[in-house]
Amino acid sequence: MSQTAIKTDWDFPAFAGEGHHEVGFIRTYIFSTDHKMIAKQFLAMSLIFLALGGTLALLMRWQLAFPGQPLPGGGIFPDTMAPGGIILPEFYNSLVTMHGTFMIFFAIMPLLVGVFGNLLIPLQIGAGDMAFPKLNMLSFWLAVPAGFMMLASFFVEGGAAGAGWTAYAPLSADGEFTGVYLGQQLWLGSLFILGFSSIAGAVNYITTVINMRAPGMTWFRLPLTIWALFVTAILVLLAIPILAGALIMLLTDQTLGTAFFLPAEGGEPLLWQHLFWFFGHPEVYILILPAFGIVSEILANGARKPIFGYFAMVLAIIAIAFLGWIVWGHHMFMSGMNPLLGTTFMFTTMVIAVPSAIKVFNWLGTLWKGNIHFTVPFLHAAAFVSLFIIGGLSGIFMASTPVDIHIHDTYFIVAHLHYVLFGGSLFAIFAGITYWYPKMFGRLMNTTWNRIHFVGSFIFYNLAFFPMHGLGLEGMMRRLYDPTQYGWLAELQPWNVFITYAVFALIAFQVIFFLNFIISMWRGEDAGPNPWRANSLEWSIPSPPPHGNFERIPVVHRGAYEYSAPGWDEDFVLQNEPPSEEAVQ
Amino acid sequence: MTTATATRPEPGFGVYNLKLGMWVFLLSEVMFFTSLIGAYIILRFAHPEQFAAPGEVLNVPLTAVNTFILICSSVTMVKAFAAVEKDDQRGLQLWLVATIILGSTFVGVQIYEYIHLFADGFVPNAAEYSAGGGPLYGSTFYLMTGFHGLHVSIGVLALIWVLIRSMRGAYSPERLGGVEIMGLYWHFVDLVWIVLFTIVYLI
Amino acid sequence: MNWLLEPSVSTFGPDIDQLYYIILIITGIVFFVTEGLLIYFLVKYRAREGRKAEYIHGSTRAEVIWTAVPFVVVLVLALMSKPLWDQIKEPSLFPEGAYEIEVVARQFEWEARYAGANGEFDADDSFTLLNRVHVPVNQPVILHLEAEDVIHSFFVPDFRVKQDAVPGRRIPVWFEITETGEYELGCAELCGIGHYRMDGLVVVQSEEEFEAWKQERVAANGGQP
Amino acid sequence: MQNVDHAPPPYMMIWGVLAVLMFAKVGVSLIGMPQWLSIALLIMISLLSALLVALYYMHLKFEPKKLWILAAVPIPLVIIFLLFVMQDFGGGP
Ligand code: HEA
Ligand code: HEA
Ligand code: CUA
Ligand SMILES: [Cu+2]
Repeated sequence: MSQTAIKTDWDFPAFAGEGHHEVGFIRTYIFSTDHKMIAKQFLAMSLIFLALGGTLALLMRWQLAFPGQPLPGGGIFPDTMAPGGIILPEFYNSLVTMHGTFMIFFAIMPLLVGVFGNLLIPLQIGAGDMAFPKLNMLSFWLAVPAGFMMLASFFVEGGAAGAGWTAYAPLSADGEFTGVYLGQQLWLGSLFILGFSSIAGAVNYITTVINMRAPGMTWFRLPLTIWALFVTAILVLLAIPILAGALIMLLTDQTLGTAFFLPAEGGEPLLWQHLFWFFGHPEVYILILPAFGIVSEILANGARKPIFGYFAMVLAIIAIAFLGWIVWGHHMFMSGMNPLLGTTFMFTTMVIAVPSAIKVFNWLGTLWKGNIHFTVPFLHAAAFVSLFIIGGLSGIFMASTPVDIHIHDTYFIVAHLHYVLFGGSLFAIFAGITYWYPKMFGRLMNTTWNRIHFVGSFIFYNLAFFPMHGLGLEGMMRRLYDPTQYGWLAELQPWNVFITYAVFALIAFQVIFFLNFIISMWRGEDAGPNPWRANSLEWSIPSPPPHGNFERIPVVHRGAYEYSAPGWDEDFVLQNEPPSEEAVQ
Repeated sequence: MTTATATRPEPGFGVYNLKLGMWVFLLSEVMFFTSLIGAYIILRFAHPEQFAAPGEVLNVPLTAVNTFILICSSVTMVKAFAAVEKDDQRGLQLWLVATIILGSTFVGVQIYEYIHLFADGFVPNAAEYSAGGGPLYGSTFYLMTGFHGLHVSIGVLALIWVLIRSMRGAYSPERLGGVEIMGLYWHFVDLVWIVLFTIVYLI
Repeated sequence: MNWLLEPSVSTFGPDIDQLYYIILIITGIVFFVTEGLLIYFLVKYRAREGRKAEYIHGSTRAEVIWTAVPFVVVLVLALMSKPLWDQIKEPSLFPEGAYEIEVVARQFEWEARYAGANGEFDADDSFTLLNRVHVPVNQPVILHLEAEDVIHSFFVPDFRVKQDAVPGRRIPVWFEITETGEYELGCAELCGIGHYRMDGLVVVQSEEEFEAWKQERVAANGGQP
Repeated sequence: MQNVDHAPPPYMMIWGVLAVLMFAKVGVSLIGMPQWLSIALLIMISLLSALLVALYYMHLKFEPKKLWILAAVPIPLVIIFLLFVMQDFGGGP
């Protein structure tokens, strides 16, 4: 076996644990190969896009509440977008599209996969770095140009893509239909490049988790975050290429005169939808599985109790990931797809509620008979559970094909997706950021301001998005520039105004978070290695950990959730704490 | 505990990182070609009239020879690997050169074929060539073979890089990861072609 | 604004609504149980001095129960949905003797085409309407949906009818309306700049009124399609 | 792989088999047999060839079982996708 070890250290330029030497500014902060720095880079990038996406949402909400009224300060927009501050329909379509795109591809996905994947995988499995640090760096530096390309599309002639984040062909396949030519092409190109970034990351994560776990870190001792990120990486690896292929076909339709999706010449619009959703549904689980992991970690920590049903939790993650591949058609119930296929997809979609149920009940089981400390991360995690339940249950309405006839493409869907993505993913991200902030920056965020942010977000989030269910049931369509055009929607306008006010407040509370985030980097209380008294390996080393993470590769003796185990003085025990003599094993 | 055992993955897969990484990457390639091939299969099912029978438009004998060349390049690649396993540096370089030549020949023949098809009016958005008319045949054909050709071309470049490194003596029986993953990629591209050749040219 | 649906006026509308209410009740129960437990646990097990959490790793029996029960529930929901879905969308089960109309969607309008006496849509006495569809009450109607440019979606909330119109396909939709009146029609699929103003009206008339109206249209067209 | 615990794989023989299979496919395609039969044969032969490449040239035959499992992950997905989507375009079983 020693020969295998030699082969491992083959002469690829930078190998984990190799670079313990001083490096210059550029190598430390910009072209860093250190997974922790890359995580922070992703964090900066994706928070900026989160804020941008939020700003676009604000513009949309203004238009929806006060259609035709000039936006305060909207004079800064060129006449092609909002003459005199009045948002044009084509600009509104770009706003919706780019809001969805930013949020999904440039905010939530990099936050969950890029930030937490990079930060946690080596730290929690006890490795010095990723398997391929250079590739990791490349992954970030591909995401950046992709981001700039996407941003640039606002400033080209015709404006940014306006066919929705789902880019349904043929609307997206020929500029004649929207008046957007280059913008749509930049959108396609940007996502294609971003795809390389994601795949590079996924290859790295999978290899690292499989091969670089510390001695004793067996599969079933892994923290659930790692399980979730590992399975997510597999989904990324297999789903993104499908999108990449579809993007290319759409791009050639736009530019080279092919006709994959252009029905006038024999192309098939539904082929785009099948390809997109064959990618798209696994994608939405990419956006939730890491959140499941983070929340499990933090709920157990807050409740000071082992995670309930660890093994079932792992199985549920795997089951969701697999089932996620066979439900894509539920986005296409009204598309003219073969009705029999619709029935098939309804059954698979219904079944996917089962592993989600396992997750929810095990979280509840974790709290049961715990000793709950309401830390800020815990608050966000508990909010996640309560909001994900709502989002998941609204999914059941849509899964039922006859009911979906009425609510498809209405604000009911918008409510669902924000409940799972904001109430779900984003709250988990807030939990994760506040929880691991000390590991990233060595300091704690200010708890008081964090609590204020939490309470404000929770209340105004619900006020903003819950009424959307009702709007959807009344038949308010999505991607609707001016709801007052329709008689039956005009009378609902007060609700749109209400939602918009709630969004104003919601965003104001995000500013608190933003300021707290920045200021705490310098002013925050010193965290020490283990502020949350947690078990997993990253808490056994200083905050922030040095280059190479561990002085010596740790040896793991137990699972990640041994909270309140009998025989120990404290109510936690680090995974690499050697077994004590007296401890009841 | 010595470093050697400490860096050894505890349960792991017993496959070194680079090789595992390449395998994982190839899985994503499988899905990429799935989306292209899937699109072809579906469009062909939906619009059979836009597609020609085997041999009507495409030059099957030429491509059969070309396929054979690619298969040969796979065997030379695997020979290169076998050589480095025995520390046969000369053999390694010779077989690599052979692979590069065969690989570039494949790309060359494909370009030649493209040029002829273009000259005959079979272009990605061609309407004239197929029975019912329409651009689907050309679109799918160039998409699939083009992306495959791109993979072969990248492979040839990578092979040249491996050759240069081998001349600097970078590989030995203990350090052959670079050759092995090169081989994995190359054989995978060959494997994809075997499938592509069948469904594009023969069915 | 509430969880109740506006009344529907098609034959299958009440069935959809009923299914919706069943799901609402089931998910409502699940909602109150899970959220209730969550809050109860948060309050009951909040940290207290000198208390330790119980060291519990799980329970196989509990896992089995909360896997099996949701599984049965969702399976039942799917089984209840299937017949209704087939009734609405499966072309081979469409009612006999329906009145057929062709509806063509384009950026950004709806065009309804009425067949002539011979049942052809391009006969001398066939005619078209813009952004208006007249249908007879209490008689099954089949719309053949087509689209000329991009995907649109034919959506009449009061009928509980929605179906995408896909260019290159001809997709049939059926419904039978039980009350005369005028109902708003919208486009539910993003179709470009004018997506928000692609509205129309479905006018449901009694049999006699409908026939009379049709004669009038044919006469007005003077035999010009 | 260097502590060779198996005979060196029969590379040249595989090469011969692959070449024969390839020309067999051309033959199947050119002689007129019922379309369903020729398609079935062609797909079977090319899958067989692909399998040979993976097993011998890519050494999958000599790798740990776990790698096999990993490598097989996309296969069901590919099949599911094609089977499902073909239902929607008039094809499929
Ligand atoms: C993180 C992202 C995420 C997640 C996790 C989900 C989860 C689910 N989604 Fe969602 N979905 C989206 C993101 C997500 N979705 C997005 C972005 C869209 C819109 C895309 C677009 O068009 O732009 C969408 C659209 C969408 C549609 C298409 C609607 C339409 O356009 O007509 C459907 C239809 O079936 C659906 C269903 C479901 C289901 C059944 C789940 C399930 O996984 C939910 C399971 C969870 C629970 C059920 C709750 C917990 C369980 C219990 C408490 C146990 C007891 C429960 C029962 C017995 C019922 N989703
Ligand atoms: C994760 C995804 C995500 C998130 C978080 C949001 C957040 C919000 N979304 Fe959206 N939304 C989508 C994903 C998301 N959305 C998608 C996929 C669609 C469908 C697009 C389509 O149809 O194509 C959609 C569509 C959509 C619509 C429907 C538009 C239409 O159909 O016409 C609306 C309408 O109100 C809306 C509103 C909002 C609002 C008000 C917020 C607010 O919650 C925003 C609040 C602001 C923030 C959360 C950002 C602030 C954060 C900070 C300031 C932190 C910064 C910190 C540092 C830099 C340190 N969204
Ligand atoms: Cu037509 Cu929207
Ligand atoms: Cu989905």
